[in-house]
Amino acid sequence: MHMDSDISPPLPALVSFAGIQKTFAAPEGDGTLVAVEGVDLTLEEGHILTILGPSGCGKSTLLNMLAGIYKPTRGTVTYRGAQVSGLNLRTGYMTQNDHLLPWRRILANVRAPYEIAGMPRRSATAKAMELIDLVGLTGFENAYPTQVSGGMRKRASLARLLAYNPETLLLDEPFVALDAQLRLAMQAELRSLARRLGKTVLFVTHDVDEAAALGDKCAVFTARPGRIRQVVDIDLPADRDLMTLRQNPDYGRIAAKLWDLVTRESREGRISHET
Amino acid sequence: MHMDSDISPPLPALVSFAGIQKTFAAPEGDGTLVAVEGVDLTLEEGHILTILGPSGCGKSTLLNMLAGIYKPTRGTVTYRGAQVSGLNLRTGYMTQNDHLLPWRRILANVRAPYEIAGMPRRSATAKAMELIDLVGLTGFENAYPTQVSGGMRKRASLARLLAYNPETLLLDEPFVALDAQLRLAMQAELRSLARRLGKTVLFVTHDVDEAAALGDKCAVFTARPGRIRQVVDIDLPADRDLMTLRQNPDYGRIAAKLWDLVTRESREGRISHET
Amino acid sequence: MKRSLYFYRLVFGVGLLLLWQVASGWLVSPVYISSPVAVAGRLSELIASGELFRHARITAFEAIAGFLLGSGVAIVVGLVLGRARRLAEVLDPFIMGFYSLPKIALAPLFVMWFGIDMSMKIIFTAAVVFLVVFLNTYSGVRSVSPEQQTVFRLMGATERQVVRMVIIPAALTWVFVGLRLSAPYALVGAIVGEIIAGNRGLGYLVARTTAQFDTAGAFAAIVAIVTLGVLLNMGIKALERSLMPWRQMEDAREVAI
Amino acid sequence: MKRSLYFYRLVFGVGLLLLWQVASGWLVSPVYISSPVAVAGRLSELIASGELFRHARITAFEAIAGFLLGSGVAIVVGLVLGRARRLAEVLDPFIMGFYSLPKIALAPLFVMWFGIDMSMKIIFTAAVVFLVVFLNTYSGVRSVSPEQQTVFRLMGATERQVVRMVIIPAALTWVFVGLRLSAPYALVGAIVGEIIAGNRGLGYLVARTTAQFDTAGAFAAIVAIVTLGVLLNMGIKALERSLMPWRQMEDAREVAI
Amino acid sequence: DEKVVFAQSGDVILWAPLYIARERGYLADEGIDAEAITVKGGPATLAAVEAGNAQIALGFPATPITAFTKGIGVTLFGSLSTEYVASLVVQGDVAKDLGITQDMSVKDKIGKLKGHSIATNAAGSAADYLLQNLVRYAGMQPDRDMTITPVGDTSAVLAAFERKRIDGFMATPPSDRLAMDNFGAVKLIDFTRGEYEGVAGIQYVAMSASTDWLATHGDTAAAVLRAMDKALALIHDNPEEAKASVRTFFKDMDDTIFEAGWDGTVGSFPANAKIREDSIVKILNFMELMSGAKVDVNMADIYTNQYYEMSLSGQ
Ligand SMILES: Nc1ncnc2c1ncn2[C@@H]1O[C@H](COP(=O)(O)OP(=O)(O)OP(=O)(O)O)[C@@H](O)[C@H]1O
Ligand SMILES: Nc1ncnc2c1ncn2[C@@H]1O[C@H](COP(=O)(O)OP(=O)(O)OP(=O)(O)O)[C@@H](O)[C@H]1O
Ligand SMILES: [Mg+2]
Ligand SMILES: [Mg+2]
Repeated sequence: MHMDSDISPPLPALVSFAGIQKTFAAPEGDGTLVAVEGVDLTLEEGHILTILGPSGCGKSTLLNMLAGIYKPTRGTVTYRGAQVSGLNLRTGYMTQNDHLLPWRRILANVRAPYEIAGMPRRSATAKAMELIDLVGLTGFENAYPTQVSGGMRKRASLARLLAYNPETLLLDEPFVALDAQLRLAMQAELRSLARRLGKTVLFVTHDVDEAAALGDKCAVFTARPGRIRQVVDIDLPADRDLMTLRQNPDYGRIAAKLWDLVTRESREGRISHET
Repeated sequence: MHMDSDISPPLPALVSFAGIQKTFAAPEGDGTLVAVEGVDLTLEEGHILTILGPSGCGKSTLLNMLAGIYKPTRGTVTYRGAQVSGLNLRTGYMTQNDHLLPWRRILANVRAPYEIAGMPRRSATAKAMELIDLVGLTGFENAYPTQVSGGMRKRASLARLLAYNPETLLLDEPFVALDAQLRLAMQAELRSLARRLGKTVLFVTHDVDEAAALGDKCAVFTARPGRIRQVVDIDLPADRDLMTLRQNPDYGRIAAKLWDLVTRESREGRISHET
Repeated sequence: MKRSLYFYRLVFGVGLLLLWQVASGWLVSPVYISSPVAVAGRLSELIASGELFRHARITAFEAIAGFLLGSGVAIVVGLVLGRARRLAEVLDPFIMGFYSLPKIALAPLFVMWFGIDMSMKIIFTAAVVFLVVFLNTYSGVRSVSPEQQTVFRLMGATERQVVRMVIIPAALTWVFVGLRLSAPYALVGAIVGEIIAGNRGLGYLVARTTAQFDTAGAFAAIVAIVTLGVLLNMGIKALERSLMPWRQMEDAREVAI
Repeated sequence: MKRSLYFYRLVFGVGLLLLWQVASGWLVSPVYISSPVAVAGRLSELIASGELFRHARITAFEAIAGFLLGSGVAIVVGLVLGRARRLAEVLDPFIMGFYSLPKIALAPLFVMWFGIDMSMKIIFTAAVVFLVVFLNTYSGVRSVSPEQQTVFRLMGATERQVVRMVIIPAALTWVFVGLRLSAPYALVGAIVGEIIAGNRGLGYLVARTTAQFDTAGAFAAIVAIVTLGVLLNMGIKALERSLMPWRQMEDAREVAI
Repeated sequence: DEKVVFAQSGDVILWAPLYIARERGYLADEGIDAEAITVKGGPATLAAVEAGNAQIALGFPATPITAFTKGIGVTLFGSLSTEYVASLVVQGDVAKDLGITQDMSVKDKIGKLKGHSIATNAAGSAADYLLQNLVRYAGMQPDRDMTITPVGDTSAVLAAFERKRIDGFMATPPSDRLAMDNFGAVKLIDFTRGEYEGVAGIQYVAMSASTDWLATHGDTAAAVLRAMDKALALIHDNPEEAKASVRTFFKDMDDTIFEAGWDGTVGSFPANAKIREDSIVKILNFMELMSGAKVDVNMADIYTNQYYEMSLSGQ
């Protein structure tokens, strides 16, 4: 593994993974399955890190460790200088499966974080409605999750995440069920939100273009056991306009580089879906 | 709505939607919600139709109607000349949510269709193992679905679909959780499989490139109520090589056209996430 | 739709009555099973004299009070033990053991501690009701997805909030099965309580009439008991519908996949 | 881990016994609750004379046979009615009504129809067991995701295959809660059956010793009953573990979201 | 050997003749393979007989007579007890406070208990009606002037008594003795001694069987009666041996309790199993008090000494 990004950021790292290994009991018998191994990674406050890697390489596992849901088998995860142990309440997690409550309407689902914070009902509803509008679900606030489409559930789940306004956002393939337009709009929204509010973001995706467009840097992983192949600095302007990015030659270069990195494995002779 | 594809195919249409409308009870009170409207669409045997459209425009609903799960509110769905009523057992459906059985290991999940067909255990297992290998899950055949990653569940679900070998495949965003490489490999596999076995495919995706690369034609939908904006014929060779397609100028042209179509709505002044 | 449901019930009920009437005297001596006609006669006598309502009121009160007490405690204990799994495992054999006890054998203890008046019957009923609601609540809580809970805990929800917002609604289906199951036991509990000690209530009425071989009277009392049971059950179902509106939605909605 | 579970149970059990011993004679007269020491004495006598095992064997047989019969029928009926929802709705008030009947009051009927030997007790037990298992199975079947079923039906699965591959495994959690719940009722059923009519079995032993004011003997019999109940419960749990291996996996796995 | 199943309600010393006949082999001598089954409540014993699961029911004859009036073919054919085995006991301090003394008349004793709570053993049981009958006899209303609460279980009655939740109860031996020895109870009326004329000499325990069975198994019935006669004779001629014989069925009972139970019961056993008409008259009168209506039967139809005569002649 080699890195071509500088590791001397002006800001102190908000998040750092050091020498992380995570193993699970093997599906069969008594062996163990190494999910990720030797992961060293840092992320500065207010930055967006995108994570690219083959399916099953341990991307979700990494987010789970930062959220404090899993404990690393080896190594330490540090958040704001302190080792993560127990749930990391500074992070907000939008998981791969939407965990909406089936007995609450969309509005009540989005409002839940406000209720938890003890906000009065009326203002909680008003704020939730704003977010529902932001993700384009106006008109469906009274639907139950079973009554809306897959993409709409994702959006509701994103709105809920924004409602509880955590310091760091962990997003696991959040825009996967969205169409191209909406996806672009949501990406732009996310970047501007993060910049405006100084959010730190870890963003898992399979889409190379998305990884390049959104991130301040991008960590590319190898297949399982997931190791970092390279951390690529994305030197696009912080206030880039996502709508016109496709015309930016720097963007094209970076996307091509990422594409090259993620496909290297297969070109190196390993078949693409070896596990 | 206008079409630029010829409607006089050499083959008789295997699937046809005629004047389809589908409404649901509105989430609130007594109104109705129109999901799709005025859909006319045909698909010839052995062809691949990709469906592009914004989230919530009724793509899944369309597949549900062809599978005979929903009844259209108006219009008729015809399969091989007969109106679809009741479950359409000639179709196989890979849904947006994987409906793997949590109490069966991956192998047993993939084997289920063979068991249903009454195949002897030993050969069913052997065949299931082949498919598991095909989707790159070897080594995980004894894992329970909860023990594997999101992308791996999608793959298991695809293997199960292939196991029951239906005449027509309904695929609802099947490759969404897969990384770029694997996605490419699976796309190629799907095309060659479909051609080899003469399968007819309806393929829902949000990825314009994927829609162009995979389809023989592509139906682009408007936002809800979903109507067909245009059906685009994709005149790439039937035996195209997906790996090198990015270099094909025809492909570039078609992808650009689709991109143009899916973004027209927003350019026409409707905000992208209006619902 | 709705009307025909009641229609079928009526048909089935009338069929049962006919069967009973025919069997009575032909297959089985009326001394043991009386007959619908005789029971109807006794029933109207008991209603006219006001005796039936006097007894039924008492039994209904005991059953409902015991049901509320027992199921309330059971839900709380089920929630608590559902969260404290370890404790639950330790206690498990004791709880099961307690329920293997023929509670009637503990009658002297109940009388000793709770006397022979209404409160004894209410507590007895509560004890009978407890297990079913408890075990269903417990299983419901255990079956709530841990992922769902973690998501909420990450949002900063306190244990209480997780219980209120996630656990309780998720376990409600289970709780209601427990409640529906325990409703008839509540009545049986009240009646057995009255048989253990009592000079009022439908249980007393059954015991008295049975001892006198007044089978029609006993069956009249039993009809009253069964009616109470069905009413209680209907009440719980109505409560269930109003507390779980999303369930109805789910039932009504077209199957989407 | 495992060892300390048994350790805690032991501690709790010994604690209960101590409490009992202390309460006996000090808070409550031994006439009603005997004392652990006295019960242990009677128990060893009853074991030595072989009487305990003679009675326990019979009760265990009745309870297990009734349990198997009742729960078997209940599972089948629960599956069938879970699929035929309409029929279930029609029958619902009758089933609930039947369970509101104080079955002990129907003792003469049971004796009439099913006699006084073992088969009566088995049928009585089965009747007691039925409801709990039935209602849990029914609810389990109703809670199986219709999507999951549709997916399988699209694969060409027949109704039977859907039931076997989807419904039954999905409903198993519910069924097992029903089974665990009904296990103690099976014992209570067998014992009440023996009290209704009998000259053998632990229920008879309880009745006889009680009538003879031999509280220690009655409690010795009760200890045997409770032990049977705990064993039955353990058996069901073991069966549950072996029939639902994926559940254990779920319990053991780290919470993933 | 012919198998005969006896249905008895509970295991109590009151069935002493049957215990003795079994234990000493009197029934076996007659070629009868006897089995006793304990059944919950009088109606259930009759149900067992009616269904053919048992041949002979033992118990208070009001049950078979009522069944007879309802069209069940059942006949009383042997007498096993002719005194009402029960007593009325009350809390010692209550008796003292009310100034009740042993030499008062039954009527006055009951009158003093006005407004107090007395337990009986089961709703609709003989003891329950006896008490109500007594209250009326004393010129009061049972449901207004006294709280009569049936408590189904003897231990529960004692528990309620100990905790002073009741002022007194209708007791069968040995619970009266237990209450007197342990909880300071005093015995107000001893029915077994015939203190209350209303039930003195009543037919208290009888054997009944289905009329059809008797018609076809007359010899067996006679043989059973012969065995019972022997047992009754033993009780009168050699009470110690009889007691020892019964004791084998009450191994679990404490010595003093058994003694108390035996002493309280033994006086009720008749010299032989022949049914006396005056005892039947008493029971019919008692039943009329219970139901408040005339018991509509022909005396000769409800009992028979035919098999008793047969048992004598066959000897
Ligand atoms: N709870 C678990 N128990 C056992 N194995 C697990 C568990 N969670 C993850 N794994 C294993 O760890 C590996 C990495 O899983 P993870 O979910 O992190 O992958 P991923 O990179 O998120 O993949 P995807 O892109 O498909 O979501 C997989 O091989 C998976 O089988
Ligand atoms: N069972 C249902 N009950 C009520 N409304 C429904 C139901 N299923 C779908 N709808 C509505 O129909 C519309 C179309 O839904 P559908 O799932 O077909 O969208 P889709 O195009 O598949 O979207 P996505 O790309 O997000 O999956 C949505 O507005 C949704 O709310
Ligand atoms: Mg993942
Ligand atoms: Mg969809």
